[in-house]
Amino acid sequence: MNEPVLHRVGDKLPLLLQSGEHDLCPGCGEPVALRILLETIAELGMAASTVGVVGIGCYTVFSRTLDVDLVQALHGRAPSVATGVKRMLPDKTVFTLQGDGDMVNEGLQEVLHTAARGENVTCVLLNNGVFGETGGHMTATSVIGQRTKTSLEGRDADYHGYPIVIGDLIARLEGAAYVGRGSVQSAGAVARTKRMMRKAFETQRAAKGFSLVEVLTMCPTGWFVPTAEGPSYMGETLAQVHMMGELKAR
Amino acid sequence: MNEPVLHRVGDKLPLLLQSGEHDLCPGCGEPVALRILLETIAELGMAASTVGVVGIGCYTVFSRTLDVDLVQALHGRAPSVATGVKRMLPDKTVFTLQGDGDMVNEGLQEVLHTAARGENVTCVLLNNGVFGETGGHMTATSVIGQRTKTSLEGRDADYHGYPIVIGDLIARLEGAAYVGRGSVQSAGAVARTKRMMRKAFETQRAAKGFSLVEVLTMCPTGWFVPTAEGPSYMGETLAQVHMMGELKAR
Amino acid sequence: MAHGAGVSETVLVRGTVRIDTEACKGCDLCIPACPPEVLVMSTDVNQTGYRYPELLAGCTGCRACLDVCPDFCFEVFKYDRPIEVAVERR
Amino acid sequence: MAHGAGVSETVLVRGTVRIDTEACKGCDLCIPACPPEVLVMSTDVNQTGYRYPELLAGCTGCRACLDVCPDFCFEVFKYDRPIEVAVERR
Amino acid sequence: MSKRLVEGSEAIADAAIAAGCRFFAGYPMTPFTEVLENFAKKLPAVGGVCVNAESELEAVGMAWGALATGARAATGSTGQGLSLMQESFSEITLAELPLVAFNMARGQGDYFQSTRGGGHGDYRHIVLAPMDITEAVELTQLAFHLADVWRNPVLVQGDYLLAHTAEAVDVAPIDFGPVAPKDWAADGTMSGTGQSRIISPLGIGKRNTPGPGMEAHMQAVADKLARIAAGEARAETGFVDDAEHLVVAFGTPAKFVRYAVRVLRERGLRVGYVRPITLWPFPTEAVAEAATGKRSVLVFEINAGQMVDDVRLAVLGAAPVSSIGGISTDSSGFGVGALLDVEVIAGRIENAVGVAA
Amino acid sequence: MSKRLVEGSEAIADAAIAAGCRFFAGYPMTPFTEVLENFAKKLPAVGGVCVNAESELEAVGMAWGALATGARAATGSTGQGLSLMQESFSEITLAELPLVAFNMARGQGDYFQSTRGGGHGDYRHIVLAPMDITEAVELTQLAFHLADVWRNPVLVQGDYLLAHTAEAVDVAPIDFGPVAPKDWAADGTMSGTGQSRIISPLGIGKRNTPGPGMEAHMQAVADKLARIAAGEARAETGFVDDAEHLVVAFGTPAKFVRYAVRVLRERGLRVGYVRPITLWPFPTEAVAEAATGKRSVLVFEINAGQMVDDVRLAVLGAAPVSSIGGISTDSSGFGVGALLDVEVIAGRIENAVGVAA
Amino acid sequence: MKRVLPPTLSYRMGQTTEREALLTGIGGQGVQLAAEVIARAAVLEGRDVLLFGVYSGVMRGGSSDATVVVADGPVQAPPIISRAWSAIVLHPLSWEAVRARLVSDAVVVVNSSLFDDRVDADRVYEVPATRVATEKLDNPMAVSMVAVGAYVALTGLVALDSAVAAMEESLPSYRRHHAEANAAALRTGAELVDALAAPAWPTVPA
Amino acid sequence: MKRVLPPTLSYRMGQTTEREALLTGIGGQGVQLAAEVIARAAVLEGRDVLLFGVYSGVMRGGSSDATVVVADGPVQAPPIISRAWSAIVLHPLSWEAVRARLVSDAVVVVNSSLFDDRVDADRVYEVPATRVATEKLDNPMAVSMVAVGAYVALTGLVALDSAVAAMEESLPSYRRHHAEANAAALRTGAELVDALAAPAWPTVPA
Ligand SMILES: Cc1ncc(C[n+]2csc(CCOP(=O)(O)OP(=O)(O)O)c2C)c(N)n1
Ligand SMILES: Cc1ncc(C[n+]2csc(CCOP(=O)(O)OP(=O)(O)O)c2C)c(N)n1
Ligand code: SF4
Ligand code: SF4
Ligand code: SF4
Ligand code: SF4
Ligand code: SF4
Ligand code: SF4
Ligand SMILES: [Mg+2]
Ligand SMILES: [Mg+2]
Repeated sequence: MNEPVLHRVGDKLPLLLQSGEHDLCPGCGEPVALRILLETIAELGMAASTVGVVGIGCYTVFSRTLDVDLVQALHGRAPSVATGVKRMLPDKTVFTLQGDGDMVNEGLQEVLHTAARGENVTCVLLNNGVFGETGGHMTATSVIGQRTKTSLEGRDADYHGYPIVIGDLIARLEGAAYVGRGSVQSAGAVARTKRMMRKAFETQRAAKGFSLVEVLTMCPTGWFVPTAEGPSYMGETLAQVHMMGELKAR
Repeated sequence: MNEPVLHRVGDKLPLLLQSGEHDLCPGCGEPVALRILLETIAELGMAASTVGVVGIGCYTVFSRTLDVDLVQALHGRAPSVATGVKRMLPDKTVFTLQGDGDMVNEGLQEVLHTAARGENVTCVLLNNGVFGETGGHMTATSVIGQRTKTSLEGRDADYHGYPIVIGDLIARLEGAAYVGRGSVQSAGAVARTKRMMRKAFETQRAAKGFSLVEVLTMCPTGWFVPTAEGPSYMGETLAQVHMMGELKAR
Repeated sequence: MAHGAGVSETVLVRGTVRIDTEACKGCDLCIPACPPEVLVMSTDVNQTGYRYPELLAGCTGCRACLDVCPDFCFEVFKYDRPIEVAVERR
Repeated sequence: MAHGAGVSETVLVRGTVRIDTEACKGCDLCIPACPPEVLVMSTDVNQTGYRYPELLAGCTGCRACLDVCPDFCFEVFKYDRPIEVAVERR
Repeated sequence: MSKRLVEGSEAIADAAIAAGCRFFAGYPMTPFTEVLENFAKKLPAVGGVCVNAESELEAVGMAWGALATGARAATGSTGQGLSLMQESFSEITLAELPLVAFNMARGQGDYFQSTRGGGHGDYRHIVLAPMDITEAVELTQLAFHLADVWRNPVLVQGDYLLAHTAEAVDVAPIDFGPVAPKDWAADGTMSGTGQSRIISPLGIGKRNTPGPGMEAHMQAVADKLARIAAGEARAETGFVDDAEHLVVAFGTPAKFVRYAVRVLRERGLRVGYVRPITLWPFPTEAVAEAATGKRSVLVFEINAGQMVDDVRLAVLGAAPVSSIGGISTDSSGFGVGALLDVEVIAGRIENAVGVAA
Repeated sequence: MSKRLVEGSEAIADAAIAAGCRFFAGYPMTPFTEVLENFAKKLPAVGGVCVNAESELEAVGMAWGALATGARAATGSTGQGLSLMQESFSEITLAELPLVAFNMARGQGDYFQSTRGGGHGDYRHIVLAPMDITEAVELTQLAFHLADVWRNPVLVQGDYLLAHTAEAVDVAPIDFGPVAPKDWAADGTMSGTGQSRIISPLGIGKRNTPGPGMEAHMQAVADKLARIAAGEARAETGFVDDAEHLVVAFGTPAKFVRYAVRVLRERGLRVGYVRPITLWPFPTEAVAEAATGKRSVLVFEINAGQMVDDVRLAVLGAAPVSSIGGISTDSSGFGVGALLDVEVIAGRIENAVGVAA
Repeated sequence: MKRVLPPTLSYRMGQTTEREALLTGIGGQGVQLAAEVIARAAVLEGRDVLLFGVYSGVMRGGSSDATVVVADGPVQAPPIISRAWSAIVLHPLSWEAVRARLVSDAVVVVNSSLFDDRVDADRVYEVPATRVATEKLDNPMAVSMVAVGAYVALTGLVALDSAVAAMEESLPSYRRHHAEANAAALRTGAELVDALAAPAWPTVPA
Repeated sequence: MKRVLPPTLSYRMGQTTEREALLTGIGGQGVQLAAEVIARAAVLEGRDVLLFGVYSGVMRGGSSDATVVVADGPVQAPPIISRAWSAIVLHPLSWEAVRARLVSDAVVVVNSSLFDDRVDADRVYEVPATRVATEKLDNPMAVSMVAVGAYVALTGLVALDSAVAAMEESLPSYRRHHAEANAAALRTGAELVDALAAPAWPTVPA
């Protein structure tokens, strides 16, 4: 019998990444979500016709390595920038890459208006319930009881207010055609999230309107947990409120 | 039989108005809503312990005549200003007076964050689906088919996007304790709206969290309809989407 | 008309209104708001050029007009007991 | 243990991975992600001071490890047909 | 093409479209509203897009995106709305995008905002201040040209009068010469090639095509701004040579001043004027030259005194410089106050130079 | 009280609280983040409130509301965040509210933003620029005092180094004297009396208590600003009298410059310095006086050249003014570049005055 | 052709003749239309033109004003005129304010129907515009057109035919049916005065 | 007491003595704690103090640096020092960069355990801090405390007891149990050198 043949079934780097090196923390969920995004773009054959708009957060470091034409937006402003790009390039695929601080704090208005307008772009939210980049402070998506630098004892509704469950909120807007929330908690979650990512971009390609993929990502640094406990801490906190699933599909 | 005696059952001016004169257009619904607000404050005995924060729109002219300590906010910013006031004066009643352009366009983020935070203030929205003050342009609440200066043929979803149904959106936020939507379409509607106004302020007095009273008001000028047709046009357009009723009560 | 003009009838009146006709901007909103339909727009105009409401007999003092008027034109009164008023038949 | 060490067994292997141990930041996420549990953390550290995963026999080429690794350390391969590998009994 | 009677706000939109502008986004605010309305009316007909943005922040963001694709794009507002755009203005300058922005000012109080930049950092916008619609048609087109040539934002500074006056003008495209192809645009065509592009204020490139880095990039932009300062200043002078006194003014008020100077010349007063057409770069040399040997230099602007700083910096003590303008507005705050009157201005000039009025 | 070792960001919060600040709102941004964190930690203990605002726009709005009630309140950010606040900054000045804002700048590029105001209109903020923590403790307290005295916003301008250095300081309350009672505050107590109050940038009052109207109000504020300009300028000078050359610098860089001047004096170079403590009002007289008779005036600032304008305006040609600073940052853009070094600065001074280094 | 802008423009005083007209009335009298008609007529004749309309408080019957400048070269005047050559006064409300902005020998066309006393100015032409519009033309909306007709006849600032053509251009589409009545009003107005009694130009175009 | 600020302050050169210490090492060696200990000890002794720490790329094993200035009057030095009086060098990584910022006769305490060659400087004091910490104290975390102990003994910049007290203050509550081991390390370090071999002050406080 001849030797068995090896087939590569998983590249080290997704097609659209110039390098896998980055200085995000160990156990960070953001690069995992990034792979999902890039693989989807490549698999849908959109590599050469995509423009991305990147917000400001830890993920901003990927601006240097994403092999996609990019516009670096200011903190919170990516959906409007994406609108301008899409209006001038209606045949291209346009996405944003934002964090919860970027999208739900500083830029809440931008994403809601973009969604209500039914703008035919795809926003990708990396939701870790903290401003990772500034050192792990509470954001508008941090859930009650969640530990952050500004809520070391856990977020307290009376003192800090309540989280905004952004995916659900956006799903209520008529202009939103697709909303899905996944996570990178496990390989299974990654696979499910990837299906959502694909649907979101297909929604854009079918010109059905606004799409959002929210990905819950681990931030062991901001949550003050060991990297290995990131996924389970997410499951006990963020994922209890920002519940996973397809929230809207048109 | 002696002469019948007359009792005054309705003052010309609500208690907290220094003058009824104003230069709003004939048939404008905003002064009607204002009366509801002021009568409620007076009837709840809060006259001497209330601070108002006024946004920028046609209603801003009332800054001069409202007999309430006021802070004039910038366009869109009233909820944050109200937050600052309330935090320093937790025993006072604090409200905002805003239009749809102010609250749902320029200031969407402010009101949502204030509501999510569960800030114990009452926001009063005069929703006419247009920027009245700048000449009747479409806003984020204008409904599909509604006539405005920027949508003379009626708002078209494909071209202009979809309206934001703000009361419903805010009602979804945990921090919102009371949300009601009424109108000034008729005397009956005024009475119902006034009950909502009362409940909203009672919610604040009980420190239950954020409250919103949305009042649909006629803007015959921006809608390009005769004043007498304002109420029916509202009924056929705005009120079909921004549906009246109590949306949340805690 | 079958009944000649000038025939007098009695109407029960429970209230009345005082109308600041100079403040009125002629928007017409009070007219359909009045349940007994005792408000009609004038043919004359006020100093600013607007027609304004006039009260016929039969006001109930319900304050609907006051509640819907954008220009704070109404003051509403109720009699402690209804009175009867003779009116020209319309 | 009942069975002495050094006893050899056969394991069915459908795939394998190449691990960029120098890129690894030792986050441990790949370990529980691997369905057949054939990844274990090293005792050694890499140049940056992190422990990294090592592959035992029995990989299925499912790419779960690749999918969850934040540092792009894995390359995954599948054999066109399973092979059998002899391993020391653990 | 023959002349048409056109309002300023319409002429601006027409001129922008003639210059190739294909994207506009704005949020209504008096007296900018009509500029927005005209773009909304006219852009679709030429295959362009005008978005009635939900606020000024959205508007400038959208323009940013459109510019990044290589399109000619613009936004605008009135003082307050532009204040909200300052973060973007600063960073879009560092991103070297050719934004054109229309500031339809309430009064002309916004000289500092326009020329010093309200945002953080060292950025500057080229600021063009037309005095009337005829000039606005030209300068609007020039704005798009300069923006592309320099890859730097250009602000066109108008006001209530410019927006609401009509003039007979001919809005024909002006050829200012070629500009470099926009091979920097992020239009998706380089995605996946290993040479993909990034438009960023941070001076970064990609792993495969690295940028200069933060400090070097900021320095490069500063150097570029210095070149603009050296080469793009524009001004108009009149009656300067034999003048004893000089008046400096810009924008619509300058048209009043010029007329007042004519009137005063007829009355025998030896007065001249210089009118900065670019507020940044400020025409330092033209002002300095015109001021040489004058007995007084008077600055007329409708604000508490802002451009007067730049005039002093130009004159540098060679002649006494004083302000003869001031705050002037109607009660709405949008409109025109009592100072915008040729006789009032002539009176102030006479007063300042010691002629009994 | 004895001295403690305190980081700048903590010292600022401590000093603000010692001055009676009871409200703070902010949004994290390096290097301002730690200032916010310290307020969040410390305000509750004194019965105050710190809100982790959802963005800079919310933060400044909240501060506005708190101020309107008569409380001492503050906000702050870093260049970009402050850019977003410019609309509010302009209008809050017209509303005559005593805001204190902390600008923890990245570099010191924001001189124009701070002193010219990025917003529309004619407003100015008093800008205090401490060179170290000891001075920050004093100037932070002074900021609240001046804000109340003038009913005008005061900006405290720090930077990365100020926030992240620790010094042994004693944060004791400083008594700057009484301020007028805040009988203008909108605290609800006048509601329903017929004499209710309004805090508005528009110069309006109420029907029963009318305001001056837009133009008169703007003029009144401009007049007030002129009085501030005339009375509140502060500076420090050193080694000026016998100096042949003068260096001007502010903030942390000025501490480097002062040290460099000492070093150069030891090397025999006759150089002095002047350090504006208030950036607005700019200490024009102090600079002009110090510059008198000097062979050169050198301006060192960590930006492409901003304060140099004000120095030129002060010196007005009496001595040649040149820039010896420049853009200088680490790769993150937040931190400290190579120019902040005593030897580098000393070398630039020597170079500029023609001494072989 | 490629345009190169010189860094410093030198302004030279032109030989242009400029004719300013201030129009004043109250809301509803058609002042803005009147100004537009004059301005457009001048454009049709190849003149340079400036038009600035201000109307305040229309709702409350406030005054409505407009400024037109017609010139035989680039207009030098700014949009607000301190010394105007002429005026069309449809209502007394703002007459005093307008008078203050006229040159001493200004041409003033006055709607005499609404003035009790004679208007005191050097070159006043009384035109009973309201009466003519109401009584003769049975068209109360045409007051301003009557006055404009008279004004252009008197001054020849623009030709009457140009005014008629301009009026048609100026009407929004939903008011096109007023064109005929307006034309009649213009012509009627013209007949109320002596042609070219106060000529605007040295030589009036044929 | 009411404070009145004069508009123009006049700076007079003081007679202060300032002693600068640059500390350098790599992440995990405790450089920041070491700097804080010296700074706090000086504060305890009533000195004026400046402390500035920079640490970059700690995750990737980058260098960790800090600057301390101790003075007998208001500190004149800015937070970044070009000419320092002394250095504590725990690791060779950034030694060259530090050396460039020292005065020619600077006092340099070197963790000789990690240097292969002798450090070339005028007043070098070799302290085998890593070896002592690991072998003698069985406390590899204590490297920096050993070095600080040696440094303060050598220089008397602060008294050893002050350093011990300052160390206790500097530990976060969840690390208080390290206090004793750290104190031992400080004292051990002090014993490795000759007391006051390189005095910081003209007269060292008792
Ligand atoms: C206007 C503005 N405000 C604040 C900041 C500072 N800032 C940079 S990143 C960031 C938080 C990012 O949070 P998120 O988007 O959730 O991303 P993460 O860091 O969690 O990945 C903040 C507040 C900024 N860059 N711009
Ligand atoms: C920052 C800013 N942008 C724009 C404006 C101009 N503006 C004034 S009022 C207004 C619209 C108000 O609309 P709304 O709140 O719905 O009130 P309405 O006029 O309908 O009563 C706008 C856009 C402004 N004042 N400030
Ligand atoms: S701080 Fe959180 S989000 Fe940022 S890189 Fe670290 S783990 Fe990831
Ligand atoms: S424009 Fe509309 S909202 Fe404004 S006063 Fe007129 S009717 Fe009311
Ligand atoms: S009070 Fe009632 S019944 Fe009387 S006029 Fe008013 S609406 Fe009619
Ligand atoms: S509702 Fe008021 S304003 Fe309108 S017509 Fe009646 S009285 Fe007049
Ligand atoms: S490919 Fe699958 S089986 Fe193989 S090591 Fe990775 S996770 Fe385990
Ligand atoms: S998931 Fe990646 S980085 Fe984490 S331990 Fe495994 S190989 Fe290393
Ligand atoms: Mg986040
Ligand atoms: Mg509205």
